[in-house]
Amino acid sequence: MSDQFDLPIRSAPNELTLSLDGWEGPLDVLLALARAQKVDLSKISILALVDQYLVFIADARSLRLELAADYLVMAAWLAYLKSCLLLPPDPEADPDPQLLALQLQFQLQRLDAMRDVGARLLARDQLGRDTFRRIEPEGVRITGKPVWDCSLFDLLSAYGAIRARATHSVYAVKRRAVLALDEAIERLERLLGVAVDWTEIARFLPESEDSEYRRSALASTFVAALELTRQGRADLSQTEAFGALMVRGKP
Amino acid sequence: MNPLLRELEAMLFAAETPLSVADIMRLVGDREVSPDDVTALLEELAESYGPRGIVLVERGGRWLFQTAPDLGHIIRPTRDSPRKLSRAAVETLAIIAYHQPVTRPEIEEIRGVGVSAGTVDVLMEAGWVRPAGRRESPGRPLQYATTPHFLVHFGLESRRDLPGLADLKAAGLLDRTAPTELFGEMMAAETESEDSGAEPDAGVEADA
Amino acid sequence: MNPLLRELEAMLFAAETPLSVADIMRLVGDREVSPDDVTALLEELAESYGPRGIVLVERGGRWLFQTAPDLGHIIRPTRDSPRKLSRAAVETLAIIAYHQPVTRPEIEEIRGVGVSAGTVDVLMEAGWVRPAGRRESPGRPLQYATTPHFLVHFGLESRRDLPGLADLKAAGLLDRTAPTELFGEMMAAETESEDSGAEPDAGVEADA
Repeated sequence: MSDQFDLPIRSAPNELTLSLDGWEGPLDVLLALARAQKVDLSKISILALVDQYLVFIADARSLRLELAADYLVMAAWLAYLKSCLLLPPDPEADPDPQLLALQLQFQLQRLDAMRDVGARLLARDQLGRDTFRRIEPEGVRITGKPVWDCSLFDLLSAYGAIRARATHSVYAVKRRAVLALDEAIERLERLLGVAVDWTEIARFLPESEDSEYRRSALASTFVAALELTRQGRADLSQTEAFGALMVRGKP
Repeated sequence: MNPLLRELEAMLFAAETPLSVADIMRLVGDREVSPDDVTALLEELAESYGPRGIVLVERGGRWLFQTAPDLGHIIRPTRDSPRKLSRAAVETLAIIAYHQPVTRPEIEEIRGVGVSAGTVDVLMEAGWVRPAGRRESPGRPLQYATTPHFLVHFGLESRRDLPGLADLKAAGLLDRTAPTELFGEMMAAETESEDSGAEPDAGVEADA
Repeated sequence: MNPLLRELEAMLFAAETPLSVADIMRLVGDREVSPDDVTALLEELAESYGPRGIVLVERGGRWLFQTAPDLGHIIRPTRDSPRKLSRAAVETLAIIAYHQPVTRPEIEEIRGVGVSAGTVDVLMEAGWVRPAGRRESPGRPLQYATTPHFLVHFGLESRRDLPGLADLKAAGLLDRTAPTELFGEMMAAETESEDSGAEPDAGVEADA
């Protein structure tokens, strides 16, 4: 198939011989045609270029080559541009055909420039072609030398912890002195049976040296008083906020 | 020979990748030496290698030893020959190098033809091209730029040393659109038109 | 500089393996040069590198460039990197200090948790612990003891300066309330598996 593309096709007016193989799109063809004008790309005749491109397309079609759609779209666009450029200037034209022609020229110059510098880049001394580095360098890297941080305190407290762990390995819950609620109810009920008059609740507390036990007893005795009141077996009274809490048994 | 010079020489010889002055400062440790001292020593060392078959060069701020470029023919037979780049790849590389950061649609616009999937891949595989963030424009297209290794490979001290860069810039050929001042002379022949600046992009993209 | 000398230099620099005179003869091609000439040039080249940080040496009849032997530390510089000793390591060290000479099974019995080999290695690497012969008991287990460096590091005159249990108790180091201790034990159990005291990746790799 590529044989077919290699067929030379004649193209007027510069006797430019073209083959379709290897063109990279219509801009590529246009650039080749423009270069064939052998003038500075900034002074190129866009009209001549358009004619050349249209001939190129016509030739290609007469040879029944398959042309990609973008070649034909470009041909149609250039034909339109040509007609605009040939008409008397129309200040209302949008876009301005002159501007479009200039833009095309700019694109050709730019692509040409990129090809040129691409070739110049590749012509430089390339690593692996003209210059070479060592194949397997050892590499340089900083290695860290560990400096262990541990103070005597760390050491001793660690040992202390180990020893402590060994001696107290069984954790036993210490029994705390409390007055349980059912015990408090039973006790309060019994005492109320004896004292029939209003009595401050504090007077029903068991005597103890242990302040924790006294606090516990106060709490459970208070709750016991509430419970007995709820059951209708006692009355509670307090004349003012934070005042003395009085309790009385109900027969 | 200056002891530090010898050390730099050994470092650069053993390094797997080109070394920056900052890399060297890190390796040198906390000796009393400034980055400027290191740079001066590197230049001195490079000069001492001038006539030799091995040369010390700076590429993108990093230094490396390589064989002298005129001796390629001596080494080439002993190495695998590098893969030849397609025309499309060369053009795409040039466009990325000179227009970076550049998006794929921009590359396609400059070449007037679609960029096939393999082209940018080949350049990335060679280590010359890298993705360089997204453009803050509709669709947030990915941009491409060259790598430090690109400079090493093509023997460029910096991106400013790209061949012909200044000329291209002066001619406006690195701009995204046709520079309007270029139009000046040609516009002069034409009647004044209000929309001279409009839609310069409509150009060849008729197939878009 | 002699052109052939430059070529030899580039050849040796870029060579995959050290080159013999015969290898070089092959690479040089059919120029009018004898093996003796090449040997003489190699010797001249080696001499010119004498004072440099890179040297050309002959090893078993083959020539190669390498960094000067006194500059090994330049290629692999080491930096102190302070690291916290793991809890397992501190405890193991404490047990060795108080119970030396002590075997690993004994350490495990006292700690109540297994001791990985890595933990003892770290202590040996730090220079605080040394093997101290074998216990004359079934299995002849290795015993461990502390080193003189251990005393220096912790500011102790002798092992007898380690506070006894009574001292520890007086200092409040032995009395731990139940919750803290429980917590400590849980932590120890949790970290024990992975935390042998040594981070496997000991080198702080500053990539060149």
